[in-house]
Amino acid sequence: MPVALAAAVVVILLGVLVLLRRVIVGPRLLDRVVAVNVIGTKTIILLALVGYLAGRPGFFLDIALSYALINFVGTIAVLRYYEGRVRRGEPVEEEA
Amino acid sequence: MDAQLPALVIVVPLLAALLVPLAGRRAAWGLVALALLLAFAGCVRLLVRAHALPEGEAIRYALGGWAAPVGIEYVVDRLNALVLTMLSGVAFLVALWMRRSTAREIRPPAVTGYYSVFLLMAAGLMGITITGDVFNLYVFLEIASITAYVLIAMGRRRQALYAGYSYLILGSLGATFILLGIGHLYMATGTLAMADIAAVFAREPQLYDSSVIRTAFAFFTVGLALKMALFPLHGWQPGAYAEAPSATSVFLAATATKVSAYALYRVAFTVFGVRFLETGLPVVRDALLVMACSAIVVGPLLAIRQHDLKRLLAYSSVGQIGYVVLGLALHNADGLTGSFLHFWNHAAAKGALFCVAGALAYRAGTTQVAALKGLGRRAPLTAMLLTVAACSMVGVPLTAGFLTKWYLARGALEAGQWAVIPVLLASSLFTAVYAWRLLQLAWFADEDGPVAEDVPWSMRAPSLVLGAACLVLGVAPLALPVAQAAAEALL
Amino acid sequence: MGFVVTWLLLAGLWLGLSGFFDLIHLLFGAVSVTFVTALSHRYLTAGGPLGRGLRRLFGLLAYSPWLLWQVALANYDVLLRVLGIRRVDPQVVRFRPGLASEFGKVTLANSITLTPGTVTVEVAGGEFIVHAIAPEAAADLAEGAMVRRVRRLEGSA
Amino acid sequence: MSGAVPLLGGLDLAGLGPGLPPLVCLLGLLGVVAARRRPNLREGVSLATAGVNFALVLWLYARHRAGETLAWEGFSLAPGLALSFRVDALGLVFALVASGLWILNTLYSIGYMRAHDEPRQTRFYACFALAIAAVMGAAFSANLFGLFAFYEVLSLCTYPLVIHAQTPAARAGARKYLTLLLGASIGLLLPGLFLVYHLAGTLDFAPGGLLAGVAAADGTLVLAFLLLVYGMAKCAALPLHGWLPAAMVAPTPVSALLHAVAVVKMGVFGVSRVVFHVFGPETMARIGADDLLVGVACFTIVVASLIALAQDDLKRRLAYSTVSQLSYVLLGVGLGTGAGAVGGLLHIGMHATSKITLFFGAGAIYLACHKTRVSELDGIGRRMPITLTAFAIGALSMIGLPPTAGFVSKLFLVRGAAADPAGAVVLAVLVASALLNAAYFLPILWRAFFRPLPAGTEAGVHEAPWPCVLALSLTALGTVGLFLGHGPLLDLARAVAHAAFGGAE
Amino acid sequence: MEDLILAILVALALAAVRLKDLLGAAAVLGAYSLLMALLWCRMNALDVGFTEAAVGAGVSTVLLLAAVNRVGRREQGPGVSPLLKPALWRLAEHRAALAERPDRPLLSARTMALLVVGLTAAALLYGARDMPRIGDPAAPANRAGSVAQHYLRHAPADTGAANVVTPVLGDYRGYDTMGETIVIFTAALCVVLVLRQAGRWRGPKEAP
Amino acid sequence: MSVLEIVAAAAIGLGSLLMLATAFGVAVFPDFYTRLHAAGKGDTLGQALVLAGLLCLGGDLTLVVKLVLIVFFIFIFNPTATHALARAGWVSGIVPWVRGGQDPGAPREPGA
Amino acid sequence: MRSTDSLIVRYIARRSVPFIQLYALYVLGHGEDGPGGGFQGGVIFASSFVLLGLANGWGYGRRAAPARLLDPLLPLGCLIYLGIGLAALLAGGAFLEYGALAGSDDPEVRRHWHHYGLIGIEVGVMVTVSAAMATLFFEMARPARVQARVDRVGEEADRA
Repeated sequence: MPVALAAAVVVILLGVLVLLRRVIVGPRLLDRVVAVNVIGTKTIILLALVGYLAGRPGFFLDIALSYALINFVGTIAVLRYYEGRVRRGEPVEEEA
Repeated sequence: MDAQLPALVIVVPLLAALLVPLAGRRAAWGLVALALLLAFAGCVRLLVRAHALPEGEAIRYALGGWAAPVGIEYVVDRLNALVLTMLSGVAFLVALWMRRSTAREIRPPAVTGYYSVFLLMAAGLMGITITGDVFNLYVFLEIASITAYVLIAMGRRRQALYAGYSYLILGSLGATFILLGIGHLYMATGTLAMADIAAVFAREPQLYDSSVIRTAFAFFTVGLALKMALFPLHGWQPGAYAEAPSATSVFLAATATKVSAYALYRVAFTVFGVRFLETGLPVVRDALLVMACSAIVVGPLLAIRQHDLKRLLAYSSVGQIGYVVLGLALHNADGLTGSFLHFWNHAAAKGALFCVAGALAYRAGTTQVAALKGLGRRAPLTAMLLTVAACSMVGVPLTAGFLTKWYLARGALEAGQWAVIPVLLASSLFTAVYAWRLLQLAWFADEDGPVAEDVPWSMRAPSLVLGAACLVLGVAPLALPVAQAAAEALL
Repeated sequence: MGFVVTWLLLAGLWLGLSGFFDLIHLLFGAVSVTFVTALSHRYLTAGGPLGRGLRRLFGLLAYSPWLLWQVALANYDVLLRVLGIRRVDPQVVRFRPGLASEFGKVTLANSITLTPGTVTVEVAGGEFIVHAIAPEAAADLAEGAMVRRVRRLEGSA
Repeated sequence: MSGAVPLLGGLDLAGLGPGLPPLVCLLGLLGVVAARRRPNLREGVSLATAGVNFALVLWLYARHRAGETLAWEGFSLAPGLALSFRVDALGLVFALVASGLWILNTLYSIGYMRAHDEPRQTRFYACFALAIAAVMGAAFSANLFGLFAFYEVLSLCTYPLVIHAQTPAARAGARKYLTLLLGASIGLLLPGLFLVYHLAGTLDFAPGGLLAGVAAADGTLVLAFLLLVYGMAKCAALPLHGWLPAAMVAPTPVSALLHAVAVVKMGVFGVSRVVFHVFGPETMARIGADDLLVGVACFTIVVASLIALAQDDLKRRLAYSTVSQLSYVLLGVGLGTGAGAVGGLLHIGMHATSKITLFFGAGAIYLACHKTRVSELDGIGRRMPITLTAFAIGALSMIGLPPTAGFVSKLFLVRGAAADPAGAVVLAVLVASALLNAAYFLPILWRAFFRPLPAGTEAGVHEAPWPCVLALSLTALGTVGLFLGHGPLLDLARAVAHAAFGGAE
Repeated sequence: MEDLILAILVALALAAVRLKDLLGAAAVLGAYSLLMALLWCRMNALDVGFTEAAVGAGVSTVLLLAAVNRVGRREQGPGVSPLLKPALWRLAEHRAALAERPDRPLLSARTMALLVVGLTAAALLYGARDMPRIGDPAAPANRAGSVAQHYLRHAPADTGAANVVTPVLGDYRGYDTMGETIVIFTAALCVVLVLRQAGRWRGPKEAP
Repeated sequence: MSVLEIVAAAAIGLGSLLMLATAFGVAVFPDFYTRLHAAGKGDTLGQALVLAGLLCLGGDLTLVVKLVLIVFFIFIFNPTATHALARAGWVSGIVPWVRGGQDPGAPREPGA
Repeated sequence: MRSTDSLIVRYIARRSVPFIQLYALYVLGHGEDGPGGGFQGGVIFASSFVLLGLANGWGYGRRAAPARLLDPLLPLGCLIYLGIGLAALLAGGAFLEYGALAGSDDPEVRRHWHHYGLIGIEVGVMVTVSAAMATLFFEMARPARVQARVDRVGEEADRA
């Protein structure tokens, strides 16, 4: 079983690696945010898996649970300020 | 209660700091003064007790009832009792001094908050000083730093925000280095209690060759040098002192950087041990010597060019901290004694000088050096204060500053560092130049400056106490026996 | 009444999370649940009679297995498109599902987002704007099974 | 005044002994400040302080003559660093001269300041009191640190006196004054102090020199000697003499104080201390420091006299004369012979009395007719006979002619030089100097007495106010008196020389 | 696995640094924190991971964004909140001046930062030479008789808490935790003081 | 290895692969909205599958409750976040990509 | 800061508040048994208000956690902590020696009191941390309009 768990972790991490392309390349701010959000949700799962790997799933799940909450708050916050920028008529993309 | 004193001298100001925001504005000031008075009394008592202890012993207080390596321990020996007394004494005087000054410089609704932060800073600095645990030191360093940033940023001018901000950046950098140092130290020794770490070193001298330990020491040194604004890492300091509200400047300039210097002494001597300085990493010692000497020379040189009194004093502090570090670099009894004396001497002199700047701000609304004109006629006592404190900075004999230089020079000769003597003398000369400029304006200017009368007695009296201290400490060696004993105990 | 229901709901949650049934934990739990309920029960039970809220809750539980199935389908769909087996031919559609309550709109919007090929872009007034990854995904939105189910869920009020 | 005076529950006031004069002067300072709003009281306090101070010094002198050892431990700042006081012959020479002339100087000041209606008089008198306190402290200091400390205090508290007028010229002069004096004391004297302490481990004066038994390289010792001598820039040895003429911008009583009594004598007194009690004649001779000192002194004597010759400003001429005369003292103590030492030490008193007379005279002339240049003095001797007669006495003393005080000290100097192996050069210098002195003083007298007043100025010229005239008459009398009654001073100087060189005189 | 996480972390950090849009950088830093927390948990530092997640990814991201938003308003013109503006403005001006002046100082802020980072990295690498391996039972921090061992052995008996971290933080080193709580209090108080005082105050109206 | 464990392993494996696929989706899809499709859905199911697999591994009640709770939160928060993202793109004027590159024009009625 | 215009986000944010808060308290209450404690709990608790403020508008969130309430809570948490420490000190032990509160030397009893002390200080930490985090957020995120009003009120108060 641990092998399966570890394999799953590695697979998901590879996914994160793939997502990094979006984070770095963009091209838009929102594209990055999408990627970041997905990385966040993947991390929840990663944590659960690592918890089982470490043999202390209960503790890790506590953390995973708080991740689920926190990641949501973070994403909403980014979008909130992004929309604020839109509403004020500022250019949404500062990067040339 | 006597046994609980080490905890109480910190806890009482902390408690007051927490109660102040809940109290009314008038009660708040009373609370601040009362708390600091109690702390000062406690520190004096601790100093007396520590001085009465036999060689090599200290007052130990186990917080939470857990003895040292397991829990956190407060250790009061002669050295930090000296610093504690200085800290709480200056804090108390500044608390008395600041009531009228803050009323003029701080927006009324923010005054209680200011008091609270001030108390926290005092408690933080005292906590750094009293603790016998490296991590606890960091915790209180954080308290003291954060409060300092804000106490600076509350200055009335816009630039105060910038000054607080640049201190925030550099101070955080320093704090990070210190934390890295603590981490490395823990990694290599497995404990955080200073005495315990020292015991580990004594048990396993080969640790001195470990790259972890060396890195730890380097981090400590650089971090603390940043916090104490040791040249050339002083960039944050002039702006911070110049833009902060007067009360902040007085307290900060009199105490803050010295506490970092004290921490460096603690770390270098108590934690790492003299042998490490001598054999483990002598290059650091040499580097400190060079830095201290350059600070001593460059600080006053930069001060000469300033037009703002507070900025001028800030640059002078850059030089003065060099004296405090010099003892460490010389690391012999005389040099250390000189540096330890300077904890008090400089606190009195620089505190008094910033009180003058505060008085200027209070009466004239400016701290430009030119505003000193006619001070001698309009505010003779304040002008006397300026004179005495400036003489002490120069190191005129019979003032406190001379004793510092005397011991440092002795230490330098003893250590064979002849080159230090010209450095000390050059610094005295440069200091004399700017001090002379100030006194010239205060006493011998023809036209009158904006000062119409002297400040109220509630400000004058505490500042005069500081001025008197410059003289008394220069003639009656109150701090000397403690400083000497502390120096010998460290070696 | 909303207070009691919220309290019970949260208490159940607490017991499930806690797993400790000794006095001090239970006591702490009771205090916590009461405190949170007092502080925030209005966010759960505001806006409507209690019975409706309970019915919606149970309705939601009944709705979820179907939704889960839809989600599975959605993933299959996306997988195929990622792998290039199905074409990506997006379009934006708008429609009015005719839902009145916030609850209904939110449920539908999130359901749409979870299900094959569609993402809710905007809910303004009664109108939904949906981005569909392919025309066929958009086709049966307006009068599809999902809207019917959600309407029933909402209509149970 | 003998025995313990109980005060404050057993504090032995008389036991303070040599500490008393400085303390009394400090009390005087406080009194002056307290009476700042009542000029009469203020001046009264000043005068009283000067009088009490002189009385105390006399009392100390009497007890010293009686063979008592008078010392006061004072304050210990740090181990090896104490403000302690002891009465000895050398100190008494300086203290007697200074405190005695001080009374007259105060008297003169009162007249001068009132006549001029000068501003900032409280500051003036306060600084005066502090200055005399410093002088007394230095005279009785039992160690090098005390000497240094009071030396510094004197520099600082005379600065407000120099800048008193606060005109641009006064500022420039005062700046030069302080820069040179402080620069020398911080840059040279202080390191010298460190060095001596480092070598000897103590700073306490010792009869044979505190460095007597110290093993150190000659070079180091010479370095220490030079640091100390040049650190005492108040002795105005060339090339560190520039402050002295610069300080001539001060009011005349101040110039008198600076150039006759306190400041310059502090310098030569300090050098004497260094020679006799820090190095000791033996060490001096061993390392060749005595020849060095003599060389410096001879050079200064001649060059300064030559410069004085070229000055038209009366006070500047006097100033350069002082520069030259001070080196007589250095010459004397440097000669390494008993007679030389006696001559040098006597010259402290002799020169002080005569030079103060000269300055009082110059001040009185300025008060009476606002003339400062030698070329303007035509004929005023006839309108101000008392002043100019006193001036003439002072001038004669400078040249070293009997019946004036200068003759006595120069006589001993000549005897000392004759005893020295290389005495011929010194003798030549002494003679040349006397001629030069005559060359720049006699023309003044010639103009004052034998040239007619310029037309139209007669109405404005009269004697100065009575306190001034009284003071300068007294000092002139003193100049003559010291020729006749130089006994006490001579005894003291002999005691110093005896301690240093044994019986040989 | 750790290598993979570390690689991702480095990539994220670089992305955050490279992004000029602070909003995006803040978002990226949030993801960075999450992965960092994962790493902590992987090293069995659960409480640290928890804190990193709750603070680093959550609150601090939000606060960072709020700050960026405030500062970003400078592009908007009048009616602007003045907070923090002077500081960042001055920095911006400084940089602009540096860019324009041909005789710029020897070390620009960027070079300086690079220097600091480089030196720190070098020191850390040097320090790592003699570091014990993670979890090495012979390491000073873990070996028998060390404080950590003491905690592990005695904590439950001393305090009745199953998670050793809690008594260490709350009891053995409770004083540190008190200090940290006060730090938090101070930080909030300070922000209140600075932000509620943001308007310019020229002192009491009566003439000084 | 029990049946339950095999099921668990399968679910976890499938779930993680799904998550990898969505990651690729986010990486390769042509525009912002289409990427959202990948992010909003693949992840949700992948995560649910993995967690379900973990659920199969058993444990006490709290474990189950926590896992269920996580799934619950994911099902609530994920689509909400996806929607919020889509909406942010929409209001900031990101024009959806369409096949052939023609102007998408106004949102159409379904089936039109 | 106006509320976000998305109905869905607003709705979900409101509904999740009690759950977040309860979870925060769970984290606090089980700090001795699992990861977490007052600090993490406090942060999560505060993030419920943060979420409200973000999704439903600054004013909406501020009404849920008004400054009137948060300002005294800030020092209160630390006071709880300090108070427990001082109580131990007054009970004859060292500062923060919870065992001294037991008033008995029985190790069993003392252990219980250590546990109670731990819970007490965790509560203190949580109060301060959550109040601080919420305060930080609401101060930092205060919209320009509100900030302008605050400034105006402040200046008027100065003038008065």
